[in-house]
Amino acid sequence: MIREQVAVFREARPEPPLWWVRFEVSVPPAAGRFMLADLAGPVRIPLFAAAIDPTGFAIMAPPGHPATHLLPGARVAMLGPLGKGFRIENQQRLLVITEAGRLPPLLPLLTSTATTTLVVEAATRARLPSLHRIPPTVELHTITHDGSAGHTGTLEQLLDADSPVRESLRWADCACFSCEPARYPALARSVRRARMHPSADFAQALIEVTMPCGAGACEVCRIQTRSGERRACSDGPVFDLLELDTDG
Amino acid sequence: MIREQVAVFREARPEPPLWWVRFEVSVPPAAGRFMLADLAGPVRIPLFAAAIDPTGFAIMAPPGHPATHLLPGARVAMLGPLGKGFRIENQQRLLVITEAGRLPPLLPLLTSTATTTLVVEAATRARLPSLHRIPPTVELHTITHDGSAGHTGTLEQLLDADSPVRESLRWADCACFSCEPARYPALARSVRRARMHPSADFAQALIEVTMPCGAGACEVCRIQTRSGERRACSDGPVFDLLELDTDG
Amino acid sequence: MIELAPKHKYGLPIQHPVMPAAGVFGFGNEYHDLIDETVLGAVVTNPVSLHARKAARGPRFMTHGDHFLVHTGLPNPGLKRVLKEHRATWARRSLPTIVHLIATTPPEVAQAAQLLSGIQGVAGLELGLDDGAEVEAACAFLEAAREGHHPILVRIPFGDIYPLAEALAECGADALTLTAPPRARLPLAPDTEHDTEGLLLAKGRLYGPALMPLLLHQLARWIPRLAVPVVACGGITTTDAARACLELGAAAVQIDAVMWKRPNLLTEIAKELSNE
Amino acid sequence: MIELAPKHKYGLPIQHPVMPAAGVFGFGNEYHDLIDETVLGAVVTNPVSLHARKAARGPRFMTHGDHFLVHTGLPNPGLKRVLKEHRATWARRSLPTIVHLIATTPPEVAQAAQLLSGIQGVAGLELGLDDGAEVEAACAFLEAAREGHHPILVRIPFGDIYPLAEALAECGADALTLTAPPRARLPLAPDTEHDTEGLLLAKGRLYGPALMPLLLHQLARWIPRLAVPVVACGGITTTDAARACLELGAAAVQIDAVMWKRPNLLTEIAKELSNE
Ligand SMILES: Cc1cc2nc3c(=O)[nH]c(=O)nc-3n(C[C@H](O)[C@H](O)[C@H](O)COP(=O)(O)OP(=O)(O)OC[C@H]3O[C@@H](n4cnc5c(N)ncnc54)[C@H](O)[C@@H]3O)c2cc1C
Ligand SMILES: Cc1cc2nc3c(=O)[nH]c(=O)nc-3n(C[C@H](O)[C@H](O)[C@H](O)COP(=O)(O)OP(=O)(O)OC[C@H]3O[C@@H](n4cnc5c(N)ncnc54)[C@H](O)[C@@H]3O)c2cc1C
Ligand SMILES: Cc1cc2nc3c(=O)[nH]c(=O)nc-3n(C[C@H](O)[C@H](O)[C@H](O)COP(=O)(O)O)c2cc1C
Ligand SMILES: Cc1cc2nc3c(=O)[nH]c(=O)nc-3n(C[C@H](O)[C@H](O)[C@H](O)COP(=O)(O)O)c2cc1C
Ligand code: FES
Ligand code: FES
Repeated sequence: MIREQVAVFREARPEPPLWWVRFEVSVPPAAGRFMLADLAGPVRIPLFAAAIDPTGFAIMAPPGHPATHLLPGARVAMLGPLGKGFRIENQQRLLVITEAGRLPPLLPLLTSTATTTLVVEAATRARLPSLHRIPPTVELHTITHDGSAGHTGTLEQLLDADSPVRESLRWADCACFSCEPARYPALARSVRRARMHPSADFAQALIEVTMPCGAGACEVCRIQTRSGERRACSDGPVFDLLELDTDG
Repeated sequence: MIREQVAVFREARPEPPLWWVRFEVSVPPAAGRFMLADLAGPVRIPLFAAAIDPTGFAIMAPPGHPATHLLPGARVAMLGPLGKGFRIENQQRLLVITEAGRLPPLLPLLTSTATTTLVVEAATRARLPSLHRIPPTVELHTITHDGSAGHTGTLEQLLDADSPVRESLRWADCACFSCEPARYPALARSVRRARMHPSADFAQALIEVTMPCGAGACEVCRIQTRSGERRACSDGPVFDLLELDTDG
Repeated sequence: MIELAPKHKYGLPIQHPVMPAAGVFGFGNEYHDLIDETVLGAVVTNPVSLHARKAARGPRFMTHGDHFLVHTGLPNPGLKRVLKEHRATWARRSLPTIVHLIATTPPEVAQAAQLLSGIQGVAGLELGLDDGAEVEAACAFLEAAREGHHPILVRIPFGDIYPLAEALAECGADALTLTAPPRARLPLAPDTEHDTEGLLLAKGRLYGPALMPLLLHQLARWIPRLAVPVVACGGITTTDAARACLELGAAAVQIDAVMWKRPNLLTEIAKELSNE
Repeated sequence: MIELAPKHKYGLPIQHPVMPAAGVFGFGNEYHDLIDETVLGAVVTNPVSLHARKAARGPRFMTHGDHFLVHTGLPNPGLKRVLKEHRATWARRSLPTIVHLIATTPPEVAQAAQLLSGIQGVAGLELGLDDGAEVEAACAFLEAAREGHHPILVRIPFGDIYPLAEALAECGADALTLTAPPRARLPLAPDTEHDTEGLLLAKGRLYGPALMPLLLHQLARWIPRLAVPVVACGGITTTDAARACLELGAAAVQIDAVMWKRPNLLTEIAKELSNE
C-alpha cells in the first residue's frame, strides 16, 4: 500500500562535501525508510532523511544530485514513506556504526532519546564527516585505515580486536549499521563473535541498492538473505544484520 | 565553411506574447541569416536575430523556448552566422510584408537607412504585434482577416486589389516577405501581377523550415524552387520569392 | 467491450483497452492505493514460473539518459507460492487477471497452465518467450500453455516478430503482445566489479521512450497481416501514443516501466481514452 | 593501421578507427573549418545514386525527447553531378573517401560503381540496402557494386542483421556496417496536414542515444560469427561507447547524427581513442 505525497522543496545549501536539501511534506520518512522522488531521470530516486522535523525532512546529497537543482517552492511528487526502517523503540544504549560516506541516513538515530555511541570509519582523516551534525551527547569513535585519526584499521579488525569499538558493541542494546552491502556477511560474523546470543534485530543494517519502483513490482532490488531472497524496498531496506550472513 | 562561436546569454524578459532574449557574440547574424544554437534537445535550434547590435543580438522566442530557461552568463555553443540573408544594400524604398507571428526575424530590416513600409497581417486585432519595436519612421499597414483593425482581408487579396498595400508594392525597390512557406507561390504571382518586370531579388522571402545541421549535410531542409531543389540552410533561408513559384 | 481471444471458447473480454505490462505491476495489489483499477481492461502479473527462480547476479539496473536497462533474471517464488499469496486478490478483483508465464520448458509450462485452470479471476495467460526462440520451440511452448483452458497471449521478443508472429498466430495463439523490450548492453564504469564477459558491459532489456516509435513501425507493418488481436507494448508514455497504437489496429495497449516513475499514468491514459 | 577489406586485392587500410556515418557529413568539405579530418580513418559521403533523387514529401524531421526521426528520401543530385562538385575535394583529402551508394537497382549500382572506379581519393564504397531486403536481392546488389574495383562495405538495416549479415559476408562483402538506423513512426500533432496513410503518423529513421545499447547487443551477438570486419554505427556519443564497440571486435566506428549537434564530437572521440 503506497502513499503519494507532494513535497515542497525549501532550500539547498552546500555542506561540503555534500549538500543539505530540505523538503516540506506531511509524512516524512523515519530513519531507514525512504521516499521515491520524481526528480530527473527515467525512474524515481530514493531519498533517505538525514534530519526529520514535524513539517518535513532534509537529505544530504552529493553535488550534482538532481535535488540540488530545484528552484525554491518547487513541488516534487514522492511515493512513501516506503520500506521498513530502523526498529529502535525502547532501546537504551544505541550503537551506530557506519562508513563515513554512508552516515547521512543514520543521522536521525543520533537525536533519539537513547544513549548513543557513533563509530565512523573512513580511509583517511580528510574523509571523515564534519562534526557539526553530530550532537555533543553522542560518544564518538573514529576509525581510519591509515591511522590519520582515531583508531587505526578497518571496522572488521576493530570489532574483532580488543578495542573500545568492540566494547561498545558488547554493551549496546541495539547496533545500527550503514556500510557497503558486500561487507555485511563479515560484519555479521564479527557481531556474532562479540555477542553470544544476539537477539533478533539486535544488529540492523541499512542496504542501499537501486530501487526503481519501491513497490515490490520490478524485482530489481532483490537481495539474498539466510531465509531466501528479499526485496530491499519492501522487506527492507533495513534488515537484521545476522540475516545477511549468507556466506556462513 | 562553418564558424563556431560561444555566445553568452545576457537576459530574457517577457514581451507578451513572446520573450526578448539577448546574447553577446562576436559576429551576430544579419537579417535573415541564423545561428544554430546548442540548447535543449537532440539537435541545434536556429536563432534569427530580432535585433542586432555591435556586441550581440536578440531573438524573440515563444514562452517555453529553451533560450528562456538559461541562467545569466550561460555560455551557449553556436554555429554561424549561417545561410544567405536579405540582400537590401543600396535599396531606397523597402517594403516588409509579414504575418504577425513571423515578424521578429524581419525587425532588423526596419532599422535600415531605407524608407520603409511595413505590412503586417493577422487573423484579428488581438494577434497584431505590439508596436513598440516598430520605429516611428516606418509607415505601417495592418491587415486583419476579420477587419478588426486596418484593412480587411488576406495579404493575397490586398496585393491583388486596388489597395495601399498593392500601391506600396508598386513603389518599392525591394520587398521582403516572411510568411508560411506554402503561401509563397501565390504571393509570387501577386507580385508578378503588381510589377511588370520585377528584377532578380526584388522580392525576397524568408523560409523557416527545420534545419538540423545547417551545414548542407542532412538534407532535411530541402525545398523546391523553379530551378530544382535547394537547401534552406545554405542556399537560403532567404530566397528570391519568384523562384518559389513552383506551381506556376 | 474488447475481445482479446475471439477464437477461444470462453474468450477474454475486457472493458477497457489499457493494462500494465508484465513485470511492472507486481503480482497482487501493490499499487492498490494509488491506482483505480476499474478503468483498466485487465491486470497482467509479473512473470512467474512453475518453480522458483532466483535473481540474476551482476548489475540489474543501469540508466542511459532517458532510458534504462533492467536485468533481473525474472526472479519469482514459483507458481504455488504466488497462488497462495495472491489468488485471493485475483478473485476479489473486478477485472480480469492475466498471468504472465515464463517459457522455461514445455512440461513446466503445461503444469503451470493446468494449475492455473481453476483459479478464480484468472482470465488468460500471457506466455513470455526468450529472445531468438525458434518457431518449433515457440509453438511447443504455446501447445503446452494450451493444456490449461485459458486463452493464451504470446509476448513476442522485440527482435523476433518476423519469424514468430505469423507462425504463432497460426499455431493457435489467441492474441499476440508486440513486443517484449529489446535486449541491449551498456558499457559499465571501469571500476565496476561485475563484468559479465571479460568486457565491462551490463546486459539487460532496454526501456524508455525511444521504443514507442519503433513499436509503431512494427505495428503498422505487422497488424495488417496477423489474424489475431495484437496487444501493443513498448515505451508508451502518452495518450497520443496509446491512441496511435489503437488506430493502427491494436486491440489494447500495455504500459510498461514508465509506471514506476509515474504510477498514475496508467489510469490517466485509460481515462483519457475512455472519454473519447 | 586497420584493414577494413583484408580479402580485397587493394585493401582499404585506414589509420584511425573513427569516421562519420553516411548522411551526416555531406559530400565534400562542409565541415572543413570545424573538423580536423586528419584524426579520422575515413570520410563516408552522403548517400548517392546514379540518377538524381528528390526529397521525400511530408514531414522530414520530428523530435521525440532525446531522439528524432529523419525521413529525407535520400535526395541527391545524382552521381555525375556529385563527382563534378566534389571529386576535387576527395582527391585533395589526405584520407580515404568512402562513397555511400544507394541500392536503387543492380544495373544502376553497377554503373555507379564503374563510374567511381577511376576516381582519385575514393578508397571504397558503402552499399546502403533498403529495409527488409531479401538475401538474393541483397547479394545481387553486392555483385553489382563489385563491378567497380573498390572494396565494398554493406550497411545492414537495423532489423535485417539476422537474414543478411552472414549471407552478405559469404557473398563477398569486404566489410559490414552494423547498422543503418531503424525505421520508426511517431504520432503527428492532430493539426498537421501531412498525413501519410489516413493516420497521423510520421515515418522515418530513428536516431538517438537509445540505439547504442541496442547496437552493443547486436555486436556482441554477431561479430563472433562474421568472417569480415564490422564497422559499428548507431547512437555512439561517447568515447566509452566507441571503445566498447572496438572491444567487442568492431574494426571501426561511425558517428551518426549526433554530429549535427556536436560537430567536434567526431574528432574528440577520435583523439581520445588514439591516445590510448
Ligand atoms: C528460425 C530462427 C529465426 C531467427 N529469427 C531471428 C530474428 O528474427 N531476429 C534476430 O535478431 N535473430 C533471429 N535469429 C537468431 C537467434 O535469435 C540467435 O542466433 C539466438 O538467439 C542465439 O543468440 P546468441 O547465442 O548469439 O546470443 P545471446 O542472445 O547473447 O544468448 C546467449 C545464450 O544465452 C541464452 N540466454 C540469453 N539470455 C539469457 C537469459 N537472460 N537467461 C537465460 N539464458 C539466456 C540464450 O538463449 C543463448 O543460448 C533466429 C534464429 C533462428 C534459428
Ligand atoms: C528473406 C526475408 C527475411 C526477412 N527478415 C526480416 C528480419 O530479419 N526482420 C524483419 O523485421 N523483417 C524481416 N523480413 C520481413 C520484411 O522486412 C518485410 O516483410 C518487408 O520489408 C515488407 O515491408 P512492408 O511492406 O510490410 O512495410 P514497409 O517497410 O512500410 O514498406 C512498404 C513498402 O514500401 C517500400 N518502402 C518503404 N520505405 C520506403 C522508402 N523510404 N522509399 C521507397 N520505398 C520504400 C518497401 O520496400 C515496401 O515495398 C524478411 C523478409 C524476407 C522475405
Ligand atoms: C528460459 C527463459 C524464459 C523466458 N521467459 C520469459 C517470459 O516469460 N517473459 C518475458 O518477458 N521474458 C522471458 N524471457 C526472456 C527474459 O525476459 C530474459 O531473457 C531474462 O531471462 C529475463 O530478463 P533479464 O534476465 O534480462 O532481466 C525468458 C528467458 C529465458 C532464458
Ligand atoms: C531503393 C532504396 C534504396 C535504399 N538505399 C539506401 C542506402 O543506400 N543507404 C541507406 O542508408 N538507406 C537506403 N535505403 C533505405 C533508406 O534509408 C530509406 O528507406 C529511405 O529511402 C531513405 O530514408 P528516408 O526516406 O526514411 O529518409 C534505401 C531505400 C530504398 C527504397
Ligand atoms: S524497487 Fe522494485 S521491487 Fe523493490
Ligand atoms: S539543415 Fe541540414 S542540409 Fe540544411
